[in-house]
Amino acid sequence: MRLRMPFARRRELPSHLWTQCPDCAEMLFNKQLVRNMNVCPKCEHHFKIGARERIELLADKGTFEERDADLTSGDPLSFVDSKPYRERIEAARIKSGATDAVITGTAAVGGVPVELAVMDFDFIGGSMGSVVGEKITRAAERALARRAPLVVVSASGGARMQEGTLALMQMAKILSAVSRLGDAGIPYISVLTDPTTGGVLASFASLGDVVLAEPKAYIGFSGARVTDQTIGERLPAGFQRAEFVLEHGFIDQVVPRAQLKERIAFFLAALRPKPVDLGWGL
Amino acid sequence: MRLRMPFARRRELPSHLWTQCPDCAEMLFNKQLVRNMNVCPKCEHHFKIGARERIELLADKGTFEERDADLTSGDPLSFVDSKPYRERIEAARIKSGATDAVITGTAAVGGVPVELAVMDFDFIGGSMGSVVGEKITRAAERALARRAPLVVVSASGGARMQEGTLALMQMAKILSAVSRLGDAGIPYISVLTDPTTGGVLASFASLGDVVLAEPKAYIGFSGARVTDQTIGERLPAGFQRAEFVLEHGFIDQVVPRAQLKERIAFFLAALRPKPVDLGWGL
Amino acid sequence: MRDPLAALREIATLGGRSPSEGNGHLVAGDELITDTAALGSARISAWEAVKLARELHRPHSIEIIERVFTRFQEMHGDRLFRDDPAIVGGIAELAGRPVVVVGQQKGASTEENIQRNFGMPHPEGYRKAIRLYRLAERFQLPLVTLIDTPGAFPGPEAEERGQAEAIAKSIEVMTGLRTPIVAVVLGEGGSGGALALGVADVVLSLQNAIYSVISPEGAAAILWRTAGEAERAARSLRLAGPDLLELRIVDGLIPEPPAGAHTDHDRTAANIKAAIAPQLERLARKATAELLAERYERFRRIGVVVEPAGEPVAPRRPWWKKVLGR
Amino acid sequence: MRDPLAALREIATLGGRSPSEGNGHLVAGDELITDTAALGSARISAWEAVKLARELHRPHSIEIIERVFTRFQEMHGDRLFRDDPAIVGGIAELAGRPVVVVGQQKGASTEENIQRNFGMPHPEGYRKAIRLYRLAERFQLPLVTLIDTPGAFPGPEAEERGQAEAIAKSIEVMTGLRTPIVAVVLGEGGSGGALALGVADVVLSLQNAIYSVISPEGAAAILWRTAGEAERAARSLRLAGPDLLELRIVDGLIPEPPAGAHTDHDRTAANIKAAIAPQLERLARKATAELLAERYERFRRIGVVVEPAGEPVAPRRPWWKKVLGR
Ligand SMILES: [Zn+2]
Ligand SMILES: [Zn+2]
Repeated sequence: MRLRMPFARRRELPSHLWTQCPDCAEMLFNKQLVRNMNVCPKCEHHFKIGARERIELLADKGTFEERDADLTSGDPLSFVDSKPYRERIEAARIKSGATDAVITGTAAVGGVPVELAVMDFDFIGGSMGSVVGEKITRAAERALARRAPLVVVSASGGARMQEGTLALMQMAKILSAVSRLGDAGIPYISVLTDPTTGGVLASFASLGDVVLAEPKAYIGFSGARVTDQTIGERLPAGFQRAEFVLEHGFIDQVVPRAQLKERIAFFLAALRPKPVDLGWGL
Repeated sequence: MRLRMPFARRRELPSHLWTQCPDCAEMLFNKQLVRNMNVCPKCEHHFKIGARERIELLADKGTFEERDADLTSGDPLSFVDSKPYRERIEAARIKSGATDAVITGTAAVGGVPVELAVMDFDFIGGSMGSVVGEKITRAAERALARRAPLVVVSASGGARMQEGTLALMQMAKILSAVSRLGDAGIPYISVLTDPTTGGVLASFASLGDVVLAEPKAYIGFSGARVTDQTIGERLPAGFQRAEFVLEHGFIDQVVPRAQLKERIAFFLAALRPKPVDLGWGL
Repeated sequence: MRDPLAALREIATLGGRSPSEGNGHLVAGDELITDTAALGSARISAWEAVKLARELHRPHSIEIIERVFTRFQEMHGDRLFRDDPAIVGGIAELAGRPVVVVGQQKGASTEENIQRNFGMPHPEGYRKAIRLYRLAERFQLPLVTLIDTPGAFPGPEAEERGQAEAIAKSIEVMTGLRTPIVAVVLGEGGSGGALALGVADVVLSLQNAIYSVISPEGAAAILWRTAGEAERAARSLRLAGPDLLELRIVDGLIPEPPAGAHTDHDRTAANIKAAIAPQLERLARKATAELLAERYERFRRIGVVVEPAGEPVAPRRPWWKKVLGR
Repeated sequence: MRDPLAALREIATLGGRSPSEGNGHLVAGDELITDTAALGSARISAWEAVKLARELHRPHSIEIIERVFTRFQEMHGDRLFRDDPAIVGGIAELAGRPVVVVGQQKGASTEENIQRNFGMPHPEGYRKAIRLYRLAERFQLPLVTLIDTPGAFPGPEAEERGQAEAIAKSIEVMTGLRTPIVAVVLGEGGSGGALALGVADVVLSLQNAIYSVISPEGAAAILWRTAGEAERAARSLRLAGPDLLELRIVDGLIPEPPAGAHTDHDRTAANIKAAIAPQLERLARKATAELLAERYERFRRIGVVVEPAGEPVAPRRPWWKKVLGR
């Protein structure tokens, strides 16, 4: 596994060896942190991890085969904000090592062959543009074609503004494919990690047959700041954290990272694709 | 139409000619009241009406043909409270002129042939025992067999205690039949009148493709008194009245009695049974 | 007093069977009582049953689930409003095969009872149940429901959020659910709030459980205008296990340890497992259409009505045969 | 600056069509603009469109419903929590035939806007919409949706009750709804809260309506860190009608009166009626399977991606043909 700085978004020491836990302020030795799946051994704070690290944690050893790796963004709106969209993508590519905000492929999890899609928050905040939409849709279509379960791990700030309504429409595109999995009795497991928000939460991430989340992951449609400003109310404690969302009925389980793989494997073993496609009307 | 005392359950003058409106205290001439569909001309209070009066108001003239009129209650539990169940039924028969708490049959409403079931609160509080269950189930089965819409007008205090769990199970029996109407694309319109509560509301009455209610009708699962005693809270204004239930999302429209027939006819015209039975699995 | 068996003969006439045929599809064995005669002197009074069914230390859903099944993974939430702790559900394994299990959950202490709302679900509890029913259907997992509630919660918020609609919908979904269902009454089967989990292909009850249209106290308050007559109401309502079997509300009774289920959770759970496993086995072999048709008939038959005198009622032809002209 | 048409050529490559083929299934006529060239000098700036789309006296859903349809009967409630006044829906007639119509509802005054929550639905609004979609499906009535919202309401209670889940479910239900759907953007198409009503066989927009992934103010605040750049953001986001047509987000534009829809509600409604009636007519003739397959493809095509250089992308074979091996 590539050694990678677990990015805590608040105070952290710019050290190559140590990282400060943003929750308990403990100084953690990076190698130890990585061995502990990037979870603080003291307070169990779950650091964000990249898509490659996530795949290492979830896929059975040596089973992951990436698909559509070379699909990249166009710039349909010729969008320029503080820098041009094309430059922004290039920078994200360098920062994250990925070609866009999702990595997809086939894998086995606990011995069950699946289509796996893992988002990467390091790529423009895990934002969903045409590439994310296309890759997850293709993964769902492959899942349908070979009657294998779909597992999607989300981490996203929402739709990618720089692709305008084209980004928005990816919500409908992905759900069109995911919906057919449901009709065909093929399991879809959604895993929500810190953070899962906006158009990603308001589409495929919310609609798993099973929805799991990592502890304290930030999960909400509107950002808490937006909500707070718009409404001018003080928010309840734990608002939009995984445990809060669980209480409100939208998550099946909050699962610590150390147990996530075995838990997914359990549900994959229990929810087998229906042997025959009952069809959706053709 | 048989002239009948509209029973207000609170203060009323024991006159054969006059009735006092329980809402606005106006003294109303009975004949005028009947001409006004038993609605107070001053405050629009909707008096309870019997099943026969209701059928007169809803069915196209001369189209109602009663079915299963001679189905009567057994006494499976040999139930005795302050009087034996058999005597209670006999008394209800004399009071209401009906053989049990629902009258069913075929009719046309606005020219559309339907199966019609109308409950009668005068028969042991419109309580649902085996006869109510059997008659409404048969009506639903006839509706399915001839692909005609089902219209049920409810008025009930709930399941009939004197038939124990047999009464309770009528909820499942009726819903088994009603559910098949839904699968077959045959419309079911539910009309809630004062009062619709307990096991009737918690089964077929709540699940119409269209749910209409008369103004201010009392509609609730638990009686407001039960709720109030159990919880020891003051209830919100209008709690469990039709308008309140509408606001809370469980009723399509509150419809004054004078417009009820035309409104049902509108929905019957719009929601035609699907031409072909898509089947429910056989 | 009228012969109580007369009622059963009426049922029999309507259903086209005699009581001696038993419940039709269940075969008695060590694990299942299908004939009340077999109970003999072990038959207790209705009021004793009420007390046993409500016993604080009676095994509740989670205790039963943990002993009957393996690898239970609870699944939370209705995807609409809230996760209701008064209903638990999820996926577990029985003999290595996955099933969906959903049950009402009482507490074994005051604290736990407050957290579980004494096993009285809100609408969101029933909506969680419906979600799990649909999950079972989508992946063709058998469904096991466990009934143990004084009733659906009657509070104002439950009314506002549509307690009646939630129960109705849960019942309706079960009537048409395209997967086998076995329901077990563990303790209290309180009215519509219990039936919302009770529409099954096979409905079983622990020997000392109760199932009633209204609580005995509620019936006494209404019928005799004093809760003091609850014992009499319990008797009249015929809410105890053997009554339910005679009335064919349940298809069989699951034996309890001699002093009641609360004295031995392990043995109670073992009895439940022995009772439901063969039923799930049997139901799994049925085609979905047959399953649904039989479930329809199971509830269709319930009730006692008298057709006009002098016209003996022929055995009722099953409904689906009429429609399909078979 | 890069040639803006380059993007379209990329889309075209992926979709296997060239822009000159138009939107494929729609034929231009007096009632529908399907080519932005036809707009000529009538094309207004993005910011002007934003202002027109938000104009207080622009006709909103009920004003349009009353003029386009006859005998509208509103149907209330989600059967779960509340009747949300920010979404209206029910059954109405178009040319004597019943349709289900659902739309977001803004107010034409401050009071009405407070009552309608400025057209920002809560989750229960979307759940009411879903209920009405299912009603349309059950009775095979065509569905017409009217989009006009700044966005789904972002308040804490909306979050608690699952705003994201409600939007997701609404989108998902529409993707598979077995009846024809026509969506019309009347004013503001605000993000996911608009798309929840926007998955249709034909998506049209009033000429001066907007449809955007984020409000221009929101985009400006995030991208330029000042809401003052909203005008620039509006331009960049390509949210105006002609942009949407060029990007194939919408299939056609419905002409507005010269000074904007707010100046003539009757004429605007007449134009909408003229635009949607032939579409409903055409869609009604399609078999359900064909309808669903085409709806799938309509959204499946949207997006611009670059496959590896040197490997030109062949026209993508429709997905359902791949699976079925045709
Ligand atoms: Zn820590
Ligand atoms: Zn009055």
